[in-house]
Amino acid sequence: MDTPQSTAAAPAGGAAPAVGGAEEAAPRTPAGAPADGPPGAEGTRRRRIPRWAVPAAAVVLLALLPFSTLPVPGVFEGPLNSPATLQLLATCLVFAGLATSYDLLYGRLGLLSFGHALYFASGAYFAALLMELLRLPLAAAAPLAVAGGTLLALLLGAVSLRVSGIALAMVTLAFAQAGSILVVRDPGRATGGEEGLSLEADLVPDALVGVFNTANLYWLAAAYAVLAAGAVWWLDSTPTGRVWRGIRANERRVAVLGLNPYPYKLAAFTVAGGLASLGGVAYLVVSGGVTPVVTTAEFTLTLLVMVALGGAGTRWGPVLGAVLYTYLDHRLLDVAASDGFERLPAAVQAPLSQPLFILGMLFVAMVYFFPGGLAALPARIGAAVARRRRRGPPPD
Amino acid sequence: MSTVVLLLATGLGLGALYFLIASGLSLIFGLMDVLNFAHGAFLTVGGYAAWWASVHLPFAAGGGWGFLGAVAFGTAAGTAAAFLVELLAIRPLYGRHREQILVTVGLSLAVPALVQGIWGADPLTFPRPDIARGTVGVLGAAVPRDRLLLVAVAAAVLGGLLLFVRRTRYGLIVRAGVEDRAMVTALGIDVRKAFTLVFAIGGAAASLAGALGGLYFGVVTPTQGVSLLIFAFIVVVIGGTASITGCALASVAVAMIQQFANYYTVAGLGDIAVVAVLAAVLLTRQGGLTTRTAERVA
Amino acid sequence: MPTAPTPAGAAADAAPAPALALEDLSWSVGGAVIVDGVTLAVRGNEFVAVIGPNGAGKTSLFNLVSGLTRPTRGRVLLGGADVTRERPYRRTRRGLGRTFQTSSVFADLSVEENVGLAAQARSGESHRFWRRASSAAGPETAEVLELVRLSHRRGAEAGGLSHGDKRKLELALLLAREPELILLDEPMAGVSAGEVGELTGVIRTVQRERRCTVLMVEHHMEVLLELADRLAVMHHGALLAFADPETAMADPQVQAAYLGESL
Amino acid sequence: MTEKPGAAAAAAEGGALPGEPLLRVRGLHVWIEGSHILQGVDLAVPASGVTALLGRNGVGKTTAVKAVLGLVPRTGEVLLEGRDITARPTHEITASGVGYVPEDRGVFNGLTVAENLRLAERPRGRPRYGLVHELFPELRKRAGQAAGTLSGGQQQMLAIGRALLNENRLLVVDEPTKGLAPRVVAEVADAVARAAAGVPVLLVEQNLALVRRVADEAVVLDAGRVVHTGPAAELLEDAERTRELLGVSRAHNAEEGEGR
Repeated sequence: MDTPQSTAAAPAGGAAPAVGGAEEAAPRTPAGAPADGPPGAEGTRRRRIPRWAVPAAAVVLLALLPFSTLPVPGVFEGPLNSPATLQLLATCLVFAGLATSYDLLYGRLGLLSFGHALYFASGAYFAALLMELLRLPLAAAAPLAVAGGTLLALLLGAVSLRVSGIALAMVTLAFAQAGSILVVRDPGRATGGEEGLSLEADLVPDALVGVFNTANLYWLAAAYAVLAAGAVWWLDSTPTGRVWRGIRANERRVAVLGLNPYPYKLAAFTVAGGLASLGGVAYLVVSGGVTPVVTTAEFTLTLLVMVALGGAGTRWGPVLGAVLYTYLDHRLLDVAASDGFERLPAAVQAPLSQPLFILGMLFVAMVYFFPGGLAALPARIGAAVARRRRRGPPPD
Repeated sequence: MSTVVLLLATGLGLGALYFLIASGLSLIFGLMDVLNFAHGAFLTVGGYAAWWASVHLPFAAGGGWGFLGAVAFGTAAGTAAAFLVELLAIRPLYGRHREQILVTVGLSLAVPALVQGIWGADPLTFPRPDIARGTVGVLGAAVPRDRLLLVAVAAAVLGGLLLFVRRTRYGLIVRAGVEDRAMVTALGIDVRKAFTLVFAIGGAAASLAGALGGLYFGVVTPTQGVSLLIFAFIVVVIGGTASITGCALASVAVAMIQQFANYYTVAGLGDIAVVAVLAAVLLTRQGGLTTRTAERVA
Repeated sequence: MPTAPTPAGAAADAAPAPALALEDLSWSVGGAVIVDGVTLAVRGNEFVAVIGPNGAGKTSLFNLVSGLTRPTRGRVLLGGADVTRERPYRRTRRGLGRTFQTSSVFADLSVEENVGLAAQARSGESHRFWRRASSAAGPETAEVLELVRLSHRRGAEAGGLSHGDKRKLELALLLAREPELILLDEPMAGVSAGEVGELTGVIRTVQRERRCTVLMVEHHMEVLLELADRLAVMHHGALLAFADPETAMADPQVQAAYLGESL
Repeated sequence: MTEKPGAAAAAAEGGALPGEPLLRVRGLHVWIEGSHILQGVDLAVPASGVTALLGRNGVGKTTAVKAVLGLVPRTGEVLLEGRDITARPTHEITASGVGYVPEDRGVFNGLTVAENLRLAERPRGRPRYGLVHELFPELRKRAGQAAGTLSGGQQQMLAIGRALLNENRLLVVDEPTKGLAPRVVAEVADAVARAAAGVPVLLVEQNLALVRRVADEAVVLDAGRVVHTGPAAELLEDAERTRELLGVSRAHNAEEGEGR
């Protein structure tokens, strides 16, 4: 620490004031707050765990998971290292990384982008097309595709970010729709239209092909998730990240401080787009192909649901939301295909056969009952407990 | 020449559909600041309800006047859906625009999924009544009757909306509410009633578009609403939320650009041309929707 | 052409360009004239209080000077350079800083991060995404917080501060940018009587120790008379008087406009 | 000293019970974005005359009247004629007989003058167009004109006229002279005075000359709390106290300034 004044208790980064600070911030909108003064400091000393400990443990756990033969009945069909389970987990992890990249825009800068699917799809389609048309190996196609997707994000971001708010939402949505139409129209019979493209197995390293190598696919997806989340978390703690959070809180005020918000927003848009196109490549490899589903507006809306479900603008929220959503999406389909399901009355069967219906309604319910998402739950429970405790002695 | 006339007629028909969807969106957004993603769901409800009525309800069957019954049933179902959504989903989140948007996003995913769960993902053939069959000769071109029907309905809706907004007390409340909701309540008026009404009107127009869209496309599918919705969004951005006439003009302009570009260049380029126009409009015009809403959301 | 007219006639002709010069500055919206042909020149390290009844156009004048709105007529010169067409952040880089009438801090950020953001905006470290923000803030953050007497609230979330503390934090944001010319828009608004004295002290220290030129909108007469070198009295968007406090307050026109004796 | 239109007359009529104010506010707290704007405001508006709510800029005067009307979230107790209206939504409070002239006038720019007035009509109410047009003949002349094209003074007339259209139990007027030319200020002052002849008024005002002319009672806010309550004339007579509470006093200021 090069600031002599800052005490040893000051947290290493700006993101987590709760770790060492003795001062808890007063509640934000205390509609039903006690009448007199802000509530006193509830400076409960938390356990002193280094900031990196939890993420590091998560990474180790992720890496070791394919070695486990632990059966998790009810949750997964087979043991943890069965190909089916690993494939599902790999998909979850790709979406975890993708949702985190979307949260960089939605949660951290407060930018309402409805076109994130475009950059994800760009990564996947560019890579698949480079392999199909130019017969480039995956190792060459992947960086080119990511570069292409990032460049596209830079260009379209430069145009879109000239406006803000709802207009930004509209223009990003429209750009993504143009991309979606392009893919479905199948110009020059290149994109495969509704059918999509499949991965050319001979251009992919052998280690990433076949059921026996599912663990490698899993590790690839895990690496992507760790990279995306790590990049977003790191950037959040830098001076640039601080400007981003400043923009979310009050963009005009940032401008009055002498910083032009535009390049900072464009930087975030480009980084998020780049991470999304990297995710697109990972998705292409993990699922062995790509279909136009990932280009649609619904797909971006799905990302929004994942982020809001987990908790926008938080460290773990997007990851948790994406994993939970993707897992439920797959498992609900399995349930619908199971034997007992046939015996249900048709009126129950029809809605339950559609995971998107269940997830959509679940999401609506969540917006009512758990605003702030899963990540906000511990704090909400804590606040409720504290409120109950405070009710004892009257406030002075 | 006849090609141009045909394209104009088709463009007007599509523009009529866009108008039916966008007018409600624009009213809802202008008054309530809710970017209603569930609007596409009302369209789906309207389309499927009209189809269902034509198959199952005796008064709505047949090729003649029964069709009107089917459309009326579809519109009623969509209106009821919109009414319930506002009452049960939007109103409890009053003043929390971001959560309201999230709820409509959830509904926009759930409703088409439900429809797909019940009637399947495949397109269903929509009944075509006698009055919408065949063509009419206009300036040497054989214009399909259904296009003219759409235009006539949209024109009637435009007239009705203008009357509502300009002549009725609720129209007055809506126009005032678009400017300053808090002041409307401070005058002793329960502005939430106007919200529900506007949502129901928007739902009615959208479900009418759903029922008539079945006529235009010949089929109904669960996802028809979403793709039409995106172009309706574009119409709202270009036309602004200030006037219904502006919305009508923007609807026609977007549809025309799409039709002509699609015909005279490569199919699909028209859709992309519309996006390019949208980008150009947003970047050149600082006003209307762009500035007004910049501070409201996010 | 930096020879701006100086209404007070006090500035020497040979003196360097005024810290701030406004030439026939006007702004109207939809036919209503909000700021009406304001011409004035402020010397370096001068303390000017801008007064006038509510709605006289004081805040609009500040918006024009800081670039949040563009004038319909006239020019704004900072240190002799014409900045009329420059965006707010460019003017800030020229040493202009301002506070807002309603507290305008970054509510989700901690007090320290708020000041750090301003400090890094000055030092140009904001694009350094390869280092940690906490090491980029530097010692001036602590120094500035000490100056505005907020050190004890360092880790608190800015949104939860008391009104008076928010005002102090705003001053800190301003100071971290090390401005030469600062615009204070009612810094005492909503501040309790006890805190007024403290804030006055902070503002005086700022002007004297940091050699700032200050324009301040304020309604506390005692504060104004204590701090201000000159009063600029606005009424209906126009500059009614621009003179030392005694002369300005004795002006019958000013009395009529400001104290409502015209009834 | 000008005569007070309301106080004596109403006291003679004995309309309201003595000791039972028309509006009573107890322990009003308002938090906005974490800031504690009102910190336990207690005040009472008598059943007649003008009660002026005074204080420097930013002390919470406008927030206080908005809180009374339920336009901002608040805690505490608001009683109108003894009935608790704290939990009522704004539209019910105003529809029950509270006229409101907001600080920024709140006229609808896109609507015509006539439409602005028509909007204020209450179902089953009897709009007093005669009274409004007699007070402000301009509003009749400009009935078809968009309110956004009116001058500031005319917009203020419209806002006041709109609040007078219904027979109210209380009129809340927030800084009616803000940003108006002196001649118009006088007109607005006349309008407020005439309105006060028929209905009790809660008036937020910075123009002390206007306060001196129309107000009976004065309540002074500072930093979110009430710091003074009493007859308006008494407060304004005491130059030292006025300056202490309001930051400015009358012409004494200038005289003393010269003496420095």
